[in-house]
Amino acid sequence: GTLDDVKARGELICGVNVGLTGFGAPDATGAYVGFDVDLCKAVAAAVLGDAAKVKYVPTTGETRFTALASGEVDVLIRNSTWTFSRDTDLKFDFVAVNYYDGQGFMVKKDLGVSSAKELDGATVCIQTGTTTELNLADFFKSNNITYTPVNVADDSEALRQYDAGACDAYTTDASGLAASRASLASPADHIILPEIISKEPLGPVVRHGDNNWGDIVRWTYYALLTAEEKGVTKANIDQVASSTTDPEIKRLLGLEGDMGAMMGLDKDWSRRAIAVSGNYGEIFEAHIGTSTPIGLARGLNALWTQGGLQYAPPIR
Amino acid sequence: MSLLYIRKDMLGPSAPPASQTGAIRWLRENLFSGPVNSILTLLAIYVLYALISLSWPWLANGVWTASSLQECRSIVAASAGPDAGGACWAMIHERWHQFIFGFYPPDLWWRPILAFGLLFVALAPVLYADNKSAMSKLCGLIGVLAVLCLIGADGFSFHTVLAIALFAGLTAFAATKPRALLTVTILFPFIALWLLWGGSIWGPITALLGFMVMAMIYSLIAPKLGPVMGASLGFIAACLWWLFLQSYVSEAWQALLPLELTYVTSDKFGGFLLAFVIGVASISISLPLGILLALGRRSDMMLIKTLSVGFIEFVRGVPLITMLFTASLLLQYFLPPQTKFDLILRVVILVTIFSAAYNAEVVRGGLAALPRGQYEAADALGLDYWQAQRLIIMPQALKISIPGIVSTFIGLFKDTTLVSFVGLADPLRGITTIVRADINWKGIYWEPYIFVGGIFFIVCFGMSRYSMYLENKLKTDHR
Amino acid sequence: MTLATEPPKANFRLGMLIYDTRYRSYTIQIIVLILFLLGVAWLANNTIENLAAKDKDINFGFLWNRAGYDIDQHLVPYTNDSTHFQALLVGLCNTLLVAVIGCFLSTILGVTIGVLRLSKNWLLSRMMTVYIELFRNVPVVLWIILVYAVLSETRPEPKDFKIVDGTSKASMILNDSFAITNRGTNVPSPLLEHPLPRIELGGYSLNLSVLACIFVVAASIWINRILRRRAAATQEATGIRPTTWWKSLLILFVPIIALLFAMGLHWDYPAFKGFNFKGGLNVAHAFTALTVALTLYYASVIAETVRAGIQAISKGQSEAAAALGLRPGRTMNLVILPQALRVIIPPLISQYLSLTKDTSLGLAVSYLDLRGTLGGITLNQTGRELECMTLMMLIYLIISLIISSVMNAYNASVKLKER
Amino acid sequence: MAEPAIDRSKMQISDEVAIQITGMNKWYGTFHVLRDINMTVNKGERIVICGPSGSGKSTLIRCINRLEEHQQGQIIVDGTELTSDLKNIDKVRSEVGMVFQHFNLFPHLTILENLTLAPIWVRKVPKKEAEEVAMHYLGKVKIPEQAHKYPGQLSGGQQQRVAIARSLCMKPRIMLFDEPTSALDPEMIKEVLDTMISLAEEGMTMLCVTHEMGFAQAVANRVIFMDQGQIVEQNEPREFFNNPQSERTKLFLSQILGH
Amino acid sequence: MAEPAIDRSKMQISDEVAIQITGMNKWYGTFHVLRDINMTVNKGERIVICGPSGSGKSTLIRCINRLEEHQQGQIIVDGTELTSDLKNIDKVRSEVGMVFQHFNLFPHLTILENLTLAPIWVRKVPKKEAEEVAMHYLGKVKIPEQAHKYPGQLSGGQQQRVAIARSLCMKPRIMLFDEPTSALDPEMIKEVLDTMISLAEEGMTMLCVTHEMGFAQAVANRVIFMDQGQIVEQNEPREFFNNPQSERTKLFLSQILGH
Ligand SMILES: Nc1ncnc2c1ncn2[C@@H]1O[C@H](COP(=O)(O)OP(=O)(O)OP(=O)(O)O)[C@@H](O)[C@H]1O
Ligand SMILES: Nc1ncnc2c1ncn2[C@@H]1O[C@H](COP(=O)(O)OP(=O)(O)OP(=O)(O)O)[C@@H](O)[C@H]1O
Ligand SMILES: [Mg+2]
Ligand SMILES: [Mg+2]
Repeated sequence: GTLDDVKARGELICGVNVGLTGFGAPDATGAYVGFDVDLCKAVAAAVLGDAAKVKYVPTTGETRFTALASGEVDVLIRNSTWTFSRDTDLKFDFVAVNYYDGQGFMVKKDLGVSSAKELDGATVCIQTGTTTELNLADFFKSNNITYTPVNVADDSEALRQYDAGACDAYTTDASGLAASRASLASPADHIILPEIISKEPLGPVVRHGDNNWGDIVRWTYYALLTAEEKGVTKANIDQVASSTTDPEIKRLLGLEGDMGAMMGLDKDWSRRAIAVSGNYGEIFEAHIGTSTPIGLARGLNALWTQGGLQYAPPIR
Repeated sequence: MSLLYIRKDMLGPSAPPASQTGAIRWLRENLFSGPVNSILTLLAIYVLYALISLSWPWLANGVWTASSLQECRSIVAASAGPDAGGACWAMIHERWHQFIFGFYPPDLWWRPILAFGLLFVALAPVLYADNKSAMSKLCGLIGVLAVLCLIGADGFSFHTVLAIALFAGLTAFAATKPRALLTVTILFPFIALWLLWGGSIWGPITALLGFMVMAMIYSLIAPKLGPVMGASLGFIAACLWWLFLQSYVSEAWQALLPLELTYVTSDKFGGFLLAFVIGVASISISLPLGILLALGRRSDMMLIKTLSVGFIEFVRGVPLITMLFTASLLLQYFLPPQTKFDLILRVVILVTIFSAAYNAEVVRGGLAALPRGQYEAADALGLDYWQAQRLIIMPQALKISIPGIVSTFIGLFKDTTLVSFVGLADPLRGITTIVRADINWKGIYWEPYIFVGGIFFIVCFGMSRYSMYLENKLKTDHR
Repeated sequence: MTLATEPPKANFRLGMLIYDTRYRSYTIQIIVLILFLLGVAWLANNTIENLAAKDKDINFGFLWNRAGYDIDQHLVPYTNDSTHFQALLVGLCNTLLVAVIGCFLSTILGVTIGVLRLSKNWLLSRMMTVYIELFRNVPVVLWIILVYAVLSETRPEPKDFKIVDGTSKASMILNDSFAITNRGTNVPSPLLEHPLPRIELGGYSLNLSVLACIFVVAASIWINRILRRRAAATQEATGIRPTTWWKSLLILFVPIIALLFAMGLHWDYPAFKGFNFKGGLNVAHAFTALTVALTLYYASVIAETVRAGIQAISKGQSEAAAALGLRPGRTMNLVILPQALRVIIPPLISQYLSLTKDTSLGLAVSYLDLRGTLGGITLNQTGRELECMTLMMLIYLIISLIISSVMNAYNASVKLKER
Repeated sequence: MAEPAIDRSKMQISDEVAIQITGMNKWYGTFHVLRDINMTVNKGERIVICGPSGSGKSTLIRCINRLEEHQQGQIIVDGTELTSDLKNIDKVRSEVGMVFQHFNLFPHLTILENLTLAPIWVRKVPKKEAEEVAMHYLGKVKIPEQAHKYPGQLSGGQQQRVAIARSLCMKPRIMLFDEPTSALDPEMIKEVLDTMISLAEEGMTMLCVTHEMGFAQAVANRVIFMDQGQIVEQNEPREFFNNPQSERTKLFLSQILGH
Repeated sequence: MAEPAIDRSKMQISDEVAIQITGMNKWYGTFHVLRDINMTVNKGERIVICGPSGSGKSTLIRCINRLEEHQQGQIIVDGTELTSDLKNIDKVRSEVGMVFQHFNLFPHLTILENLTLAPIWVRKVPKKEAEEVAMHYLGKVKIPEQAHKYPGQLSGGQQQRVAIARSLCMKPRIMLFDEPTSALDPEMIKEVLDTMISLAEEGMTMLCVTHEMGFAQAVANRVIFMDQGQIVEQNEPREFFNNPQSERTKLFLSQILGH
């Protein structure tokens, strides 16, 4: 299966975005950084023991699924929405949801609009090759209002168009909207409308049929989530490991039982994954959280214990 | 009437009347020779003025050092007033290396620089044939430039010394034995491969051995069974070598004598480095292919002609973008299950196929320009088809075709920007997207395009001038 | 014809397959054929295996499923409820639209620039040279992006057209009928008060008004040709050519204007309402940018072709004409152009071919042409790469073949007769 | 070449002046190509101009129908002075026919169309009439059967004869020839010279740049020798060839007749 | 041309047959270009072929080294029949040298390389030896000093002599010439003819298409006249010129000697 391939290769090939602020893009030195990228690193650490052994393959909206289907990448962690047809017809498995997103609208304040339903006749910038265009069509249709789509190739182009006023509203996933808003000259002049017109569960994707590999990616992600739940962080992981008495943490950190072996990994897999860039919350804060220029609130992505949707099944 | 007239003293030349010279006349003749012309001149001056006044303030307010777009904006606002626009060249200042080298590790930049320099040395024999002085001048110049680039890239180091020695040696060769440079031309693909990707030196060497196997088999078989059989059996043998033996041999030698450069994976390639790798690789592989296709298209054999024509017309009939999408979307369907290879390699293959069709047409033009007599003379001397092609026809046809090939290359080089559509980091859109994904530079728009466009212009303009120069030269010296 | 081939000699040897010119070519061709078929079989086999491994099939049925996405510019009726096939048609029309308009405009611009480049005006010819070099030597994608950016960056927003207290920040041009905003160009659209009825033909409806217009224009052109032929005949008989230009103008324009007037043509002017201009026709900038950039780029290429074509006609030709007393204008019409066109048109048609192919670069500004619909969103939504790509290549190929067969026909018809 | 039997009966020179050039100078940029040219050509004269390459022969005769502009002095053709007045230029050009070294036929037109083009568009002659005239002159140059072929299909000699016929169709009073035979194969030279001779026999005023000395001796009534943009010597042919006066002429003749 | 003093001592004709053509016919498409050609050439013969343009002279001699394929009849060159067997063709071509009207030297190679190319690649002679042979023949055609120039730098006459030397380097037993002098300026014709004469004096079997009648009279031992693809008349030169038998020959000779 894929696990053997990855091990044999000594490298995880991770499909990422060509460039999406906060989620995945190369920095000035060419190293990939971002929210999605850290999950790639965690998987690599879990499987290979070295977070650096990842090869990032930038994929466009058009090439991403083909890249995965053809085995060019082992896993696609590239803000892709989990939909029925992608799961079934395209023969993929979405193993988890690492970011609950939804499609929203951003408009300029001086447009005087406070709800998406007032957008009748508006021009809307929209990226092609994504689910957003389908959602948009559905939303306007169901509200019996009209719009003019302006198709743009990527986020930065959309932003430029929007900024120049080429469209009244920019629609994309709310996370993207927040990032874009942050980079505008005066973010305060723009508002993100309250309507979230779609469910956009974004998550890592693997090929259908290789269940073990799917499990590895899924549980690596859940390990990060559980770590947050249990307060295990990058900084305190070693200390917790030595002092904890909580059986669940013990299982999580491989101190008890041999969960790794059931997936073909060793005992320390999850500990390594967490050690790379910390737990889910830490990763979130580091790349897209409120302390970053992007400034996303946890919202739906808060832990279930804090009113969010992020809920990791028990590790046992 | 007597017809006789003799001029006793010959007149010397005298200066033309005043109305024939001077700046006023030049102006009158070139700019204001009539009402229509005068209007056109004024119109042109107005257009020039409008263009300059539109773009000058923006260029003049440019900021060269800043760490983010916001900073640029505030610097411009501080110096030129809140509404003034200004270019933010600081981004180029910070990210230029990604536009040039992509993600190639900075401490290894000397390798692409050296490879690029050697490219010109390899081209010298093709461009200048036997012109010793031109060749040595070119080699020397390239050497100096390469060394300067190296010093710029990582200071004065071991590589600089290496480069100085290498280029000095090559220049000396060019000056004394220009033919010897042909060896560099032949070896260049392997050298470049090794320099760019690194890894064990035995890889390229054993790959080269494959060609030697081919040559050996050819020379053994060709006299007995004819050149076609020789070539095909040689090719098969070489393929067998490459597929089954090469890796063992190269590993064995590597174990015996480890000689290697740090391995750099393809995904580190980007920017103009990527554009040149794709461009040069495709054009050099597609040229032989193109020659074969051109010969096929001119062949008397129906089937071969039909296949060649079909192939050429098919490839020329579809846009390059669809070929690139084929490379990234469809190739996996056509290859045996489980074969995987690098996207860059796939793109190079498809682009090669694409330019082969164009080169075929260029070469066909060159072949058609040769007088029939050349073929007949070769026949009458008893040369066989392949000998005639190799010794008589191709050297001449290719020489005629060089301008066309250069044009194809220019087109191809410009088209490498399209690889961004399949997710590669080309300088125009790929790197620009990446740079803009950085929160510091998000929102920057014109500067990268102007920068990249400028480099494209310089390279392409240079090449097109060169091909024009060649065309003129060929016009005069080909009979 | 008597290509009397001798019967093969009785003592046929195997060596003859290689050494006898007659058999050798067959031998080679058969080997090539076998290799070719093997290659094809190998590819086909791989494809089948791969499809099986991915649990896929080749099936074009998806073309009749609901597309579900919107396309802002559609020349044929389309909504997001239409099928993927309909989307394909929309894309094809969009491709052809840019191609046709691009070819037309770039020819006009290119010819102008090519001629101006040969002008005696130093400044002008230099400027044209700069233009040509600038455009030729930079990737066309860059021009597409830049034109797009210029349009959306430098033009005012629609709301600047809103009239507040009797004034507005931006104003429409050409007597308040055109508005170029940063999101599109609003142009008046023609409306008919008494249009002719439509004829329904099994799903498609035929617009009689358009048909009538086409018919009238065609008839005018035909009559004009008769007029010109008459003039030529008069010239043959008397030596003097009657002036025809004003008659031509009348014949060409009066009937169509009359028809449109009769059908009650009026313009639906765009006007600012709500967020945007309402009424009229909104031409998206993706279209404008692609068309303009391709036009500018190919104009530079065509200009070179034109210049080369005119310069290819030796100076001797114009001198000979001058020596015969022909004026420069006549010389151009009767001697230079007919010859230059033969040189110019073949490369010109290949430029058209490249332009048509380059419309696929609309990708850079997300213009929804054939590649954007069939090869873009449809492919992405359905995951049917093999089918979509094959279909798309096939369509492009057909377009190309049509264009190049036109070229070959032209070449054959104008070939100079020689010994 | 043996001296052909030539009918000199019609070759009479009238006293009327056909071309009058006085003090003419011409420069290409700063290069002084024609220097102080003075020359009078009477109606019916047959003048051969010779001289080394680059001496300005072509330029001189091209000035006469204003294919080149002169900068000083006067050129009067058939009573019309050549200035930049377009009307005068048109008038002169319709009086003066010119035959070029490289024929310069229009390759996209048939022979007949080549011949009728100028009469129809310049002289406004009805097509039918123009064609009759054209056939007449084609007959004169002995290739009426080629009327519907294209120039590319004819041999060089035939093409040059068509070029002569084309000029004649405009019924010029003066004919200029610029090395009409130098681009031809030896076998074809004769047919072109024959045509020119027959033209001379009919009394046409002719200025001919040529190195065919046989032709000069047989037909010309005056030979002009040019060097360095100047007329160095002129004389009637027999004298010119047998008894050249200036050193340059002697040198030139020795070279040209030597081989 | 004055009859040159020619040494006929070696010009002996042996009884061996060099070329034997029987009942040969050739068509281009449906155009019957060679009709029933029968001809025997013995070793040492020097045959001149003449005839009007388009009569098939070039085609005939091009058939002899299979630059053109014949469709009926037999051609036997030096005992080898020309069929589509490549080996036979190669054999014949290495026995038969050919000189073209337009020289067809290889412009990208120096003179020496032009001469050594075929010996090295076809005859597999070592380079050094090939160069010696080449210099020998270059000396023979009297331009050894040009060995390192390129063809473009030589005059037409010199080029044609190089072309002859190039053929000779393959040591052919038979030489074919297709109008070797007709693309040359008159001054250069003589030097090429001289070379050919010296070749004849050494006893080379030669077939030569030419209209140089002086050469024919001086060197040929037989003149063949062709018209419309057929051999119309053949005879020894003196008889042929002074006493042609057929009407066509007479007509042709009157044209060609007339001017
Ligand atoms: N358009 C031009 N511009 C500049 N110099 C020119 C031009 N045309 C001709 N010349 C120069 O003028 C001189 C006279 O040229 P012209 O053609 O009249 O000589 P020619 O006597 O006819 O020579 P030839 O026998 O070679 O035809 C030559 O030196 C030539 O180089
Ligand atoms: N490749 C060809 N295809 C068709 N017809 C041809 C071809 N080559 C020659 N011909 C025709 O065959 C006839 C004989 O040609 P060939 O060249 O042998 O004549 P020739 O006697 O050598 O004439 P010339 O003196 O003009 O060289 C001519 O009518 C010519 O038009
Ligand atoms: Mg001249
Ligand atoms: Mg011939």
